[in-house]
Amino acid sequence: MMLTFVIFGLLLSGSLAWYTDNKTFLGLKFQAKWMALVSVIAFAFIFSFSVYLSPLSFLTLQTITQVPWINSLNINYALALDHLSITLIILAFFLAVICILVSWDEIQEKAGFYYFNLLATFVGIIGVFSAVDMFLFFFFWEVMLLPMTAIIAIWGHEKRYFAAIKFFIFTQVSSLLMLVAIIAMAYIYQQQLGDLSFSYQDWLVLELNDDIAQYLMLGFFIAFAVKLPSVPLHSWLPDAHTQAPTAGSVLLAGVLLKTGAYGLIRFVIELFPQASENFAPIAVTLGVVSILYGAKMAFAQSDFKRLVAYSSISHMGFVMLALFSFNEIAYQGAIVTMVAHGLSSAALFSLAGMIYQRIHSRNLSDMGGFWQSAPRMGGFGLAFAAAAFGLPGLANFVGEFLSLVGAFKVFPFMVILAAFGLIGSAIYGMVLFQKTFQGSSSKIVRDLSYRELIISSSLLILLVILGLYPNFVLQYFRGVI
Amino acid sequence: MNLLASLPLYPLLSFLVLISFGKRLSWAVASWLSVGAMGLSALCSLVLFAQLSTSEVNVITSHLWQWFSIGSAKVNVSFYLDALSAVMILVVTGVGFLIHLFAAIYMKNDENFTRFMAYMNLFIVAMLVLVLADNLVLLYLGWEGVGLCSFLLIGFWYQEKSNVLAARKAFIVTRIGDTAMAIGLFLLFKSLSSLNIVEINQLAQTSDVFSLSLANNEPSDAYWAALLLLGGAVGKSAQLPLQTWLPDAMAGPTPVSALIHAATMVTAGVYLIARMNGVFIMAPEVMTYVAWLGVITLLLAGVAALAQTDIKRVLAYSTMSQIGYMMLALGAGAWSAGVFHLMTHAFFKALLFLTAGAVILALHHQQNLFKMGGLLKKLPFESALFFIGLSCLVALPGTSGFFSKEAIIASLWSSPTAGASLWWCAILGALLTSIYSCRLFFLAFLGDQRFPKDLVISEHVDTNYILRAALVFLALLSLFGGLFTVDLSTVLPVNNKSELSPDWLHIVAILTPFIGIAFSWFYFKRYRNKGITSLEESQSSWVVFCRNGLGFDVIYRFLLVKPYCFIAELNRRDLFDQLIMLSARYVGIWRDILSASQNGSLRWFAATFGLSMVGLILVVIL
Amino acid sequence: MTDIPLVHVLILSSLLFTIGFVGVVVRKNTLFMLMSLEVMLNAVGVAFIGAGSVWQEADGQIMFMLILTLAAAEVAVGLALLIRMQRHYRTLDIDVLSKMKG
Amino acid sequence: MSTSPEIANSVILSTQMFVALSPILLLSFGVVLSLLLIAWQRSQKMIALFTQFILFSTLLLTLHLLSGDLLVGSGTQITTLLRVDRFSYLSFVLICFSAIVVVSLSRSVLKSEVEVHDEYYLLILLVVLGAGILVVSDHFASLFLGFELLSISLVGLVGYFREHKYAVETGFKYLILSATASSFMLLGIAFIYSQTGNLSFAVSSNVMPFSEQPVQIFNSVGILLLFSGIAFKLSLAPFHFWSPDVYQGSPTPITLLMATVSKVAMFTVLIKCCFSQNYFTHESFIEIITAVALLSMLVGNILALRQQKIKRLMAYSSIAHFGYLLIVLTVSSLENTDFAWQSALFYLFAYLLANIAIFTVLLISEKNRSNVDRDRDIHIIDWQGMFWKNRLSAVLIIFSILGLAGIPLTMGFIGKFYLLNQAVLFKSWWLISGLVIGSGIGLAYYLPVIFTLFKNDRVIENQNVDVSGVYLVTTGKQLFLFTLLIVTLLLGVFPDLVSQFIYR
Repeated sequence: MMLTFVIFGLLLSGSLAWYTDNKTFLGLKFQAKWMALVSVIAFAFIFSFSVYLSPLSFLTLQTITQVPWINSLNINYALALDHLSITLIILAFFLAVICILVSWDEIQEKAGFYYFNLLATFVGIIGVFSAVDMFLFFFFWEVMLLPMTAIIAIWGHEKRYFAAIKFFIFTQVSSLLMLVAIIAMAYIYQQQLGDLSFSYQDWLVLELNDDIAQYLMLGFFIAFAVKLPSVPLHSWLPDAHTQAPTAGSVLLAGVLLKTGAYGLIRFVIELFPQASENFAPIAVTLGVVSILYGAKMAFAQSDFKRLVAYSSISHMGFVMLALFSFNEIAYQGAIVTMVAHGLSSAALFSLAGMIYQRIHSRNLSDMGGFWQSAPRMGGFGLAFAAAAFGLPGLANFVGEFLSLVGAFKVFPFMVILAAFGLIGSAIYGMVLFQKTFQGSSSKIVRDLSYRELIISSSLLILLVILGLYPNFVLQYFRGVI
Repeated sequence: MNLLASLPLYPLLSFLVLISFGKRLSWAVASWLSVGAMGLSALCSLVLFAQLSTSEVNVITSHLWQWFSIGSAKVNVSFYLDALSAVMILVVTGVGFLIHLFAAIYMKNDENFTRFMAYMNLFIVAMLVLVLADNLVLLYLGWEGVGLCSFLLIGFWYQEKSNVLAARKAFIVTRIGDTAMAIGLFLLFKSLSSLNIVEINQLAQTSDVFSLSLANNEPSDAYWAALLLLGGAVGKSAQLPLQTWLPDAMAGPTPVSALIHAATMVTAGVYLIARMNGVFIMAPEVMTYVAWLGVITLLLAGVAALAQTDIKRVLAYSTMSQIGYMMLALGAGAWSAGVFHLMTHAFFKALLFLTAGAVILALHHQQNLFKMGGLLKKLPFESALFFIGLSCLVALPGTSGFFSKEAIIASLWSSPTAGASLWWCAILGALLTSIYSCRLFFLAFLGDQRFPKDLVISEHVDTNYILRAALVFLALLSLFGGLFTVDLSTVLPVNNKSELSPDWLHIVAILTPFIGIAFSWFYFKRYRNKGITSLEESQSSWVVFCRNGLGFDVIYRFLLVKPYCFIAELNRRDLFDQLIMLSARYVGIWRDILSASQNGSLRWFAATFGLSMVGLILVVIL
Repeated sequence: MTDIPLVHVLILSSLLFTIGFVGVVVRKNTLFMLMSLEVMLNAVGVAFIGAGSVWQEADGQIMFMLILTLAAAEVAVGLALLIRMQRHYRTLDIDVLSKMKG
Repeated sequence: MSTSPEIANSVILSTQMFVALSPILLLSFGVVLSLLLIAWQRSQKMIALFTQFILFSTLLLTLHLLSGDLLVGSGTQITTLLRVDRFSYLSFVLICFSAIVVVSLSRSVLKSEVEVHDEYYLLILLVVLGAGILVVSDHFASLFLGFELLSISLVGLVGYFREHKYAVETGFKYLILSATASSFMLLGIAFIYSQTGNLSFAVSSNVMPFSEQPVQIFNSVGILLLFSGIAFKLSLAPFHFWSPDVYQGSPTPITLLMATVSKVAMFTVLIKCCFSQNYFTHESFIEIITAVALLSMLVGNILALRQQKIKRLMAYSSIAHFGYLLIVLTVSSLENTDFAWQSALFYLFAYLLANIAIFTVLLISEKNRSNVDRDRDIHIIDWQGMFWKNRLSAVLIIFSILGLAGIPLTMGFIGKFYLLNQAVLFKSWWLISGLVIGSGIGLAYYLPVIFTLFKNDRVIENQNVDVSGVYLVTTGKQLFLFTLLIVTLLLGVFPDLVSQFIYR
């Protein structure tokens, strides 16, 4: 019930923010950003407290709500939580705050509608992380897209329409495949146990014969591999990230990519263990290819955000590799990598936004020597770049290390290849940092304002904490696989 | 929170203060803070060392918190102090303290002084973590940390493009080694399911999975693990084939070169191998590789040092070759000798670098040997110190360098993993060392002065007594540091001192430096003679070849850097993306065709009606 | 008397139909197109009559009646349009009526 | 003299039949009345109101019948010609509804003309009547009658405004092509008749007196010709060429009429025919259907790419949509026909609402065109920045287009979901892949329309483009749009509201 309250509350406050933007009621002038910020923080607290206080142990999926929705097809509105979804939802909330702070000054026109979209996207994301009725899941999966596309298309940069359409078509086509797989599963359930069911927990009991399972698994896998994204289905991502406004990029990199990973864990691997085990070699190969290819492409870019986008591809490759090597160490690595990448890429994108606000360019060749005039920004830039190339002591290292150690037991050769990604990441990290902050100082830029300082330092602190004491996330993921 | 844990704490705190307050701190505050923190930890390390040497316990540990756990194996943030790491912390904090002292004055006028000191402190923290780590992951943390600091300090004057590139090169080249090391960690964990150093060293002896090769033709896990760790060591300690970054690293301020690229960080590789001796003993082949790697580096670096014109680059190459000695010792199984040389080398190389720094400062940032000369009169104090340093370097009897180097050379002849050939190479190396040291000394201090007569020597260094004190202390250390030897038998396997090595070996070894000196006394006559007011460095292709580090850079540029950039450039527009866009374009073509068919002519429409009708009928009938 | 199998009738009607259709396609003059339409419809009529006579049912003839009415209606509308076209474009060439495309 | 009892008892039209047929009868009665009305007094307002009244009462009557349990089960046979069952009346409801909308929209269009237009309304009534006959027809004769009634009155309507620059062209295209199509269909019927000797949809028990080789061929060719005739009306590829031109050329309400009434009726009769004749048992027929469906999905979507004129865009997208709809014809057994019907009706409803919404807004913006260029077609760019000026219509358009694209929150998604269910159930993977690819391509022209709404106002380069006045909407229209929006969203989130009504 609480979750439903949060979902609809967020939606409501979003529309309220839209409605009350720049209106004055009883003397005080409302602004959408304040409305959004306050409501997000409030709901974040509500959510975390209610989870914290709830008697349920979330080691396994705990159904929170279940009400019939479409009876003719036996579709329910069913939400459930476990540690995985809780972790990701909390991450989403944190990044929501970051997003709002990031777009504080950046978004001036149509602010109300903007924040509405932002919150709507979060509603969709929370839904995706908590829905256990597959129809509902798909519903949220798509609902999440619409406002995101709007954000890219309305507040994006020069090639925003192209990017938005590309983003949407990629996701839509792949998710239609998933929809087909979902329906097929429902009918298989009907064949085996009599009546139609879209409930995830019901499906877990199904026994599928291999080749059918293989195809269905593929249906899901493609949808999530597009979202993850994994080479060769990644090419929507650089455009979308580059063209989106800062908050949009933060959102995309920080949370939306995680929905892909979440889907892989929850649906592909848990619904089709056998099939995904057979599929593992291919998936792992894809992961490794993504790691190396992403690193290489990142090095080749001259656009700050594009570079970071490709680095995300490289990082999510680690997740893919870890997930499909099926052991607990790697699984934990994947979890940490997801969270860590959520933070680090968010940090880098917000940094890109700050720079863009100052020099109105994303091109690395327009940058250089900013350290001279903005030492604080430089320091944070260094820290975030270091996080990106997996410096020990920061979160990403733990994730990547665990993933690789775990995967090494299963696919030693693949891991050795993947390890070259560490070199690649060092290279692009260096390029990113040095081209931006070192070299002869071309222009004078303002150093971080207090708002920006809050954003960066909160992100950095989290990265360090997670890097030096990852247990505060990992403790929930012992003995899951 | 015991003493051990507090050791890296002081520099960390001072780092945090410096970095967060930055330029708002005055020079006095900043330098007091940083140097004071260093002094504190130096004191702590002395106390710890005393505890260790006096009391019966030969290990001190302190467990801070559990970092994370790999399956069942715990990875803790906890420190482990034994004789080996004790020596290292002595070197790191002691030499570090002196160098901080020096740097505080040396860098006084730099606008980013606080940032510099902050980095130096951070480096000390990372280095201490590296040395004290009780497991390989924590060691890796320190390992990467020192790498980052060295990157930051090399590129400290980031305005010049060349410094930036040098920093990037240093980081990436070492990162290659680190990656090998990381894979080694994975392998170790896979076969021993632990990453704790002590456990590994014990398990390595016992577990058969690790030491014995599965099929007798293919090498065992121990072999691979040792090789991969060696990769890491090679990267950090600038040995072949990853040595190319060190000479460029001289772009950093001189104290940095003294601290990081001579005394401490570059010897981390040696420390790693000594630390993981359990693994290496299980893989004798790799030990032989280590020995050969060391000796080849030693010779090549010696040759390269002969042709350098920049005083700091000479020292850089000599560092390389000295580390080569250490590697040689480790490979030969003379563990304690290697570590001993590590210590003494830290002393005298720090001295050499600092003195060089003083000289450079005095000559207003003139680093070219051929623009110096005759400094003996101008800077007698520096000359004396430099002479001491060089005499340690060439191992004149009585100096600390003498003891350590002799110990190494003596152990070679009868070592199972080394042998006579390596002994000869070592001797040759010693000869080279003495020759380039003489060349250096003649060029810099003897002869006639080749810098403009009216150039006023800046008294900046001479007048400052703190500086002098630091330098003198270092000089004393490097002179007599060879006398107090640390007993590493508790940690490192004792190499069975075989008496059957003939006596003439010692005589040859002792005589070699003098031969070198005598040779260069005559060969480099024109360098030391008066009256030559300008010297041209020889431009013969051989000399240039040696000066440019024997062409390794060129090879790598064409083998690795160029291809990578080429591929990256080639595929800048993402092949996969283009494929997908191609399909979109294909649809576009179809769209044009079809919309051309919508030409609005009624008769055409009717015709299509009939045609498609016919087509469908055909489909049905056939 | 010789008995004609149904197939022949059907083939005949299809031939007539084809002729009519070809007429619609190839003639440029609108009037002739309308005529060809008539031909097509009557061809269909032939088929119906034949089939009806085979089955000994009235349905075939009834359908033919309906077809005739349809033909009449279509021609009526067609001619009306034709007059309008004559007024508007001063020609009966159907190809002028291809303004909309794309 | 005494008549024999059976003659006395045998009635042509029993009460139950009468009740079942009453909506159609009411409608035809209405037609006659309106003729009389015209004869009595020519007044546009009156005739318009009367038409509305007739349509409304028909609609209500139909709904009443539906809510009663007269129509449950297999429905009631009325003579051999007609057969009334639940599904046909459900689609009749859709038809009446859209007809009402069309009539109310036409008011504004006709007001601009000078003379009185009673025949216009009369023709619309006739179209609806034809559609009604089509949906209840159970016999080729009635099919034919309804078909012709529909098309000929439509011919009258498409070229209605003589002065419009495309009037003649549109009229001729529609006349000639539909005549051709109907004659093809007739030939098909003739062939079928010649083989089965039975003109009713019900499966013929007749056995061929003579079984020759070509027989089967004639039969299947007949079916094919019949199908082609209907496919023409549904503008399925490859019989789609006429539709964009006719859409563009005819007055907007009439375009809406064509897009909704005639298509719904046609599709209903197609389903009825196929299901009652079990065509889906023919292997070749299924193949043809699949081929045509695939072709329509691809051709329709591809043609719509980069299309700037909204009407043509809608025409092309409708091609694709009826391609999707054909999926329901591939059901493999009679048991599943109910579900097929449900899916088809739901999808049609969604399609219909989306079309109504878009055409309404289109009409509004047409009305506000500056008088300089009355006949200029509305391009997408004319809607630029609508979201910031007239939120309601913009949001409505957005959701309609999302519905056409089959994105959740809209009925279109549920409809597509049903279709996918069908396709998966009968493992027609070709159609599934066609649907996926088709909707993929579709997004490439649906999204730009939406983005255009969000764009900022464009600087007007040529003066005769007048954007300023575009968004004056009367409150009545506002209300109508609002209800449309609510319905679309509500049924998009709670489809049960409809599907339960369909099932009962």
